[in-house]
Amino acid sequence: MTPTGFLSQLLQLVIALLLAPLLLGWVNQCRGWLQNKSAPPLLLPYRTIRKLFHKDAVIAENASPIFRTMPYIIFGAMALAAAIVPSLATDLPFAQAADAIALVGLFALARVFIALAAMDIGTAFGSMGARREMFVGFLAEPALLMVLFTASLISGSTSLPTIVDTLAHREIAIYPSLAFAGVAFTMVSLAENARIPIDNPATHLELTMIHEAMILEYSARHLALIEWASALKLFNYSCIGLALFLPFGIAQGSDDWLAILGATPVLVAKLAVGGFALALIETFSAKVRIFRAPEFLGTAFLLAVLGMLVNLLLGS
Amino acid sequence: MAHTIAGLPLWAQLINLLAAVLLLLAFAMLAQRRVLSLINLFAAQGLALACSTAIVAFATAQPHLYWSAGLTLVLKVALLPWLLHHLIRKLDVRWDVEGLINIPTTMLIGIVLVVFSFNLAVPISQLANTVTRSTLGIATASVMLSFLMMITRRKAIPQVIGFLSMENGLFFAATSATYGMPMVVELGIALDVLVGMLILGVFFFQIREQFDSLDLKHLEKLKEESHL
Amino acid sequence: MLIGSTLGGHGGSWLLLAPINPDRASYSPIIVLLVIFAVVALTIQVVHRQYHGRKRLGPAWDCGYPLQTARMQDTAEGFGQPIRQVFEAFFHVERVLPSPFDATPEYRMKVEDHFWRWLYLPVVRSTEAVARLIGLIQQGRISVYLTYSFFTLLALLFFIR
Amino acid sequence: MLFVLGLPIAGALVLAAIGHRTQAAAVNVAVCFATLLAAALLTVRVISEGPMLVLDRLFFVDSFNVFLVALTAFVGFTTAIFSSPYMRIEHEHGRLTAGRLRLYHSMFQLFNFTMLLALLTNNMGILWVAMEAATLTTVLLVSLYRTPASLEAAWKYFILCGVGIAQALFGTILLYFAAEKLLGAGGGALLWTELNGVKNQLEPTVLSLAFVFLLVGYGTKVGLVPLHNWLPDAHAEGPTPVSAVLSGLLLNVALYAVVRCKVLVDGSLNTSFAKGLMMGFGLLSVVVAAFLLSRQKDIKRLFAYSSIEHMGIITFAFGMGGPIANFAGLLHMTVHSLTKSAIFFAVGHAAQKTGTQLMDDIRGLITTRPAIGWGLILGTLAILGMPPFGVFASEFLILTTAIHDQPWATPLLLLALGVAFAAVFSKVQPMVFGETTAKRLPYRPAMAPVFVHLAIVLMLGLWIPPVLADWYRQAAKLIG
Repeated sequence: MTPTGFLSQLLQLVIALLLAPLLLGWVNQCRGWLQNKSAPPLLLPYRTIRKLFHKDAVIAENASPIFRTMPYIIFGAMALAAAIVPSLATDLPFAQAADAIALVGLFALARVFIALAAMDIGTAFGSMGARREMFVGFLAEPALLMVLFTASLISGSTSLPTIVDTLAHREIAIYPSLAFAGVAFTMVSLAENARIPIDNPATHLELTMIHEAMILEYSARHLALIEWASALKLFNYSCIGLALFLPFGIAQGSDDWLAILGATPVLVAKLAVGGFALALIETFSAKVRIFRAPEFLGTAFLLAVLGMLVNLLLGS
Repeated sequence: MAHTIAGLPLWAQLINLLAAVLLLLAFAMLAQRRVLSLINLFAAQGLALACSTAIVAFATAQPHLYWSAGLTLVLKVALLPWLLHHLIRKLDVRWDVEGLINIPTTMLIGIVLVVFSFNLAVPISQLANTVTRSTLGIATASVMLSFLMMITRRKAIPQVIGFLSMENGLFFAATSATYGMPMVVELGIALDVLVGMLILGVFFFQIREQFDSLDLKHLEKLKEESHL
Repeated sequence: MLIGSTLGGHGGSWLLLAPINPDRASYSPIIVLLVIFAVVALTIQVVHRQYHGRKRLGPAWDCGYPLQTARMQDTAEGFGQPIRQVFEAFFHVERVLPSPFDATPEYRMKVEDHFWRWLYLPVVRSTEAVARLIGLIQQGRISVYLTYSFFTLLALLFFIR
Repeated sequence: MLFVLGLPIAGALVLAAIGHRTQAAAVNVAVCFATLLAAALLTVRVISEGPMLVLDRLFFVDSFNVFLVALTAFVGFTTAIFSSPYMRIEHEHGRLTAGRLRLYHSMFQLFNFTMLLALLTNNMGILWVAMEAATLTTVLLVSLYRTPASLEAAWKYFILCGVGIAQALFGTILLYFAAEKLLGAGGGALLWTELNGVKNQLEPTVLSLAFVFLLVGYGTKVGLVPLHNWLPDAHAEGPTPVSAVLSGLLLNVALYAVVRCKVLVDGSLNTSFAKGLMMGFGLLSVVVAAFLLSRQKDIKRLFAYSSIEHMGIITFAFGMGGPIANFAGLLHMTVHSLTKSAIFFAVGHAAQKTGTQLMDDIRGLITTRPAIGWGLILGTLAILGMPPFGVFASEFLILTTAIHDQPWATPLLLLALGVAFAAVFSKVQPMVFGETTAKRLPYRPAMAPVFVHLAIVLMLGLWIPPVLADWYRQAAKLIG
């Protein structure tokens, strides 16, 4: 682990932490525009987080330490994921600590903790949210893994940097399998990030909420961390998607940290487009009933498997 | 048997004769219904065995086979039959022996077994360099016949006699076909037979004490139950 | 050869769990653990320094629903309910639901998977049948046992002849 | 080496003289301990000096039998420890008179002697004599209670094994018949080392015939199906220490005899004749025993059938041959013997304390007697081949070799192992964890042997000492 490598690693992490709420704000703003509402300001998420940090935390009397440490843990898990995902540079020191499969495991870890914390107080909403969250995760994870397998079949590796290297620096080829995988990945990301059509981040409607139901009991700095972690999660998923399907402009190697700074505008541009697409999807679709989720995610799974089959059939 | 009898020395002819006697006695035991006659037949078989062992000892000049012959004489002609007679008197079990299969069928099976044994022994006999090699087939046959007898008998004592007569056949194979095993082994075998017999004697009393009979049908309790 | 080589023996450091080589797939539990711990510790420090660590304890909010008893806790059955409902087609479910007017409401459910009925039960039954058949050989009579031995011998002798 | 053999026989005489007194059990343990020490010394000598022949080649030690000698002495010792309180309680309950106790102790030593003799002798004839003597001593041990059932079991044991062993004698005679031409008449022609030297020249026809008789003969003692019928009865009706040594030692030694014969036959025939026979018998035993397991009600019968199953596995392994399968077979012999005797110790205590051997009547051992409960459940898991116990390692090796060498046999083996697992576990689990109304029982069981055995089995599953592994490897090469 060279000092420059470490520095680059740190740089990517800091950029990810800073950019994440921006992406969330951008998506919300786009959605506002598309739906003909007065759009919330771009920097609203930063202000929300800052405001929450200043407040006094209110915690239920029967909360256990799990409840209080959970925000930090999921924040830590998401930060680590942000360090691993090759959003700006490929050959970062931490990248080898977890390949794509381990990364899915990392997300699952965060999910388990958030579900545990939701059930910790013992309220009806928390439990309901937890059970729904696990339900969605249970359906989404196989599909996500299938997507990753499809991508890794092309490069013969489950390590994200290797995948990116292979895809970005080979002669340009059209992989039909990646088209299937891309659609599937988008669907999974929507589900995992509590977006429409599986969940609606903007409401607290009792019967439909999933993510919000789990964090009802949180306030102040804890809630701030959770919000930030959610934004990071969205950022991570977007970066995985970009790395898999639009792997251009990512700096190669970790020695030159200036290259990382150079890669940042490219990333921001790609994220802007991606965020807009996300808002577009959310505008044109409607929230489905929770028991429609299997159909939605089943389709994603099917597409991913199809992509894999296509890949096996046509060769890469 | 592929070779002619006339070309053999007298002692070898004698052994062949005794072998035939042994086989005949085995058949007789298979057919015998009365337990006392069975013991007498067993004693006669022992005598034939002792004689043949002595003849082999004489012919091949192996002194340890005299020991073996003497041991057989004492053990199988005198001691064991006496023990069995004593047991029968003490236990008062003079009844006739009932077989599980009727005698003619048993005899038929016996004939088949003898043919099979001879057939089995032919290729081996031809390899041997002892003149009395053909006796191996007879020994095999008498072992098989004794086995059959053990299967078909219902009472404990005839079964044991079958067991002992099987040992006779084995001894015969050891002494006649191979001119005797090493002495250590023979002593060990004799000791085992004797001890086994004593244990059996003790056993008979206990079985009788527990079941009031020596009929083996009382000894059929330990089995898999037919219902689960 | 008997025990097999350990994982991570392929060029990587002991930190790394790489079955084939780090370019193909890798996982380092120690780094993952340490980094998460570091970030958690750092975040706690920073948050508490930068802002404050004030907190108040109060009753659970629960969307303003005040009554809570231990009986309202989620059960394992409730927790698995969505998954069960989705996969209902794959199971054999018998459910008795109470109506709102029952004086003594009763809820009972029995979930059996089809594998149990169509795969395991036949296996169990056939195993039992085979066991019953094989049990017949152990039927207690010594002559029969001797016959087994006898025929084994004869068959083998016949076989080698 | 002579101490190894001399001590048990001296012990037998001493115990026959003083057997009914209270210190007899202690003397029994002491003699076993001395035997173990002698065996350990012998082992050390073999480690430092390699294989040896003594007393005019009458006895010999090589890598194949040295660990079996150590194992036999060890299991004999632990069984003596176990039997000391066990038999005392049986005596106090009035199931045994003082005279029987004397008989038990002296026969136990005599049995130990015959086992060691069978292992150490170089002479196939003496091997036979030792096996026969082992039968006779154990017949007395099995019928120790003099109940109708135990008499019946002993009678069947005696007759079936007597007949079997007679066939083994016939096989030995045939062996001599074949060897005498090459080695000359007299003692030399039955010495295994000599036979092994000339095995290529032995007459194949005679040897194949001899092997059939030897296999059927010693196979009866091993408990190979369909010659096994005496085994469950004898195990179930004898006193528990006897069941432990029957399963732990006698079966092993009988199998040892079969394998010694197989080496000669393989050398002579150069075909897969012996291999095929042993695999066939082994597989048949495994399958039949596995299915019979599910029908058992008596706990000792259950584990007796489990012994048949495991002997089948070992026979199959030796039948397959090759360095790995033989290695696994030897390892399995060791761990099975240790585990099974440990189980019988636990079962013995359980049955003694609850006063029944019926599994339906034994419940909740974990609450009434935690040590016994744990011993039984751990032993059961070990014998069923759960990792990390040694049985898993050996079964794993056997199965993988089978997949490679004899793919057709693997499904049968797996089926049998699965059925056996289901049968045994479903019966033992409620015995250990089931609901019970019984109160905690007052006796202190002698559980040290159980846990020592299981600890060794566990160790062998995780790490085989290099010396032992080396022996296994050498012996595996010897067996071929």
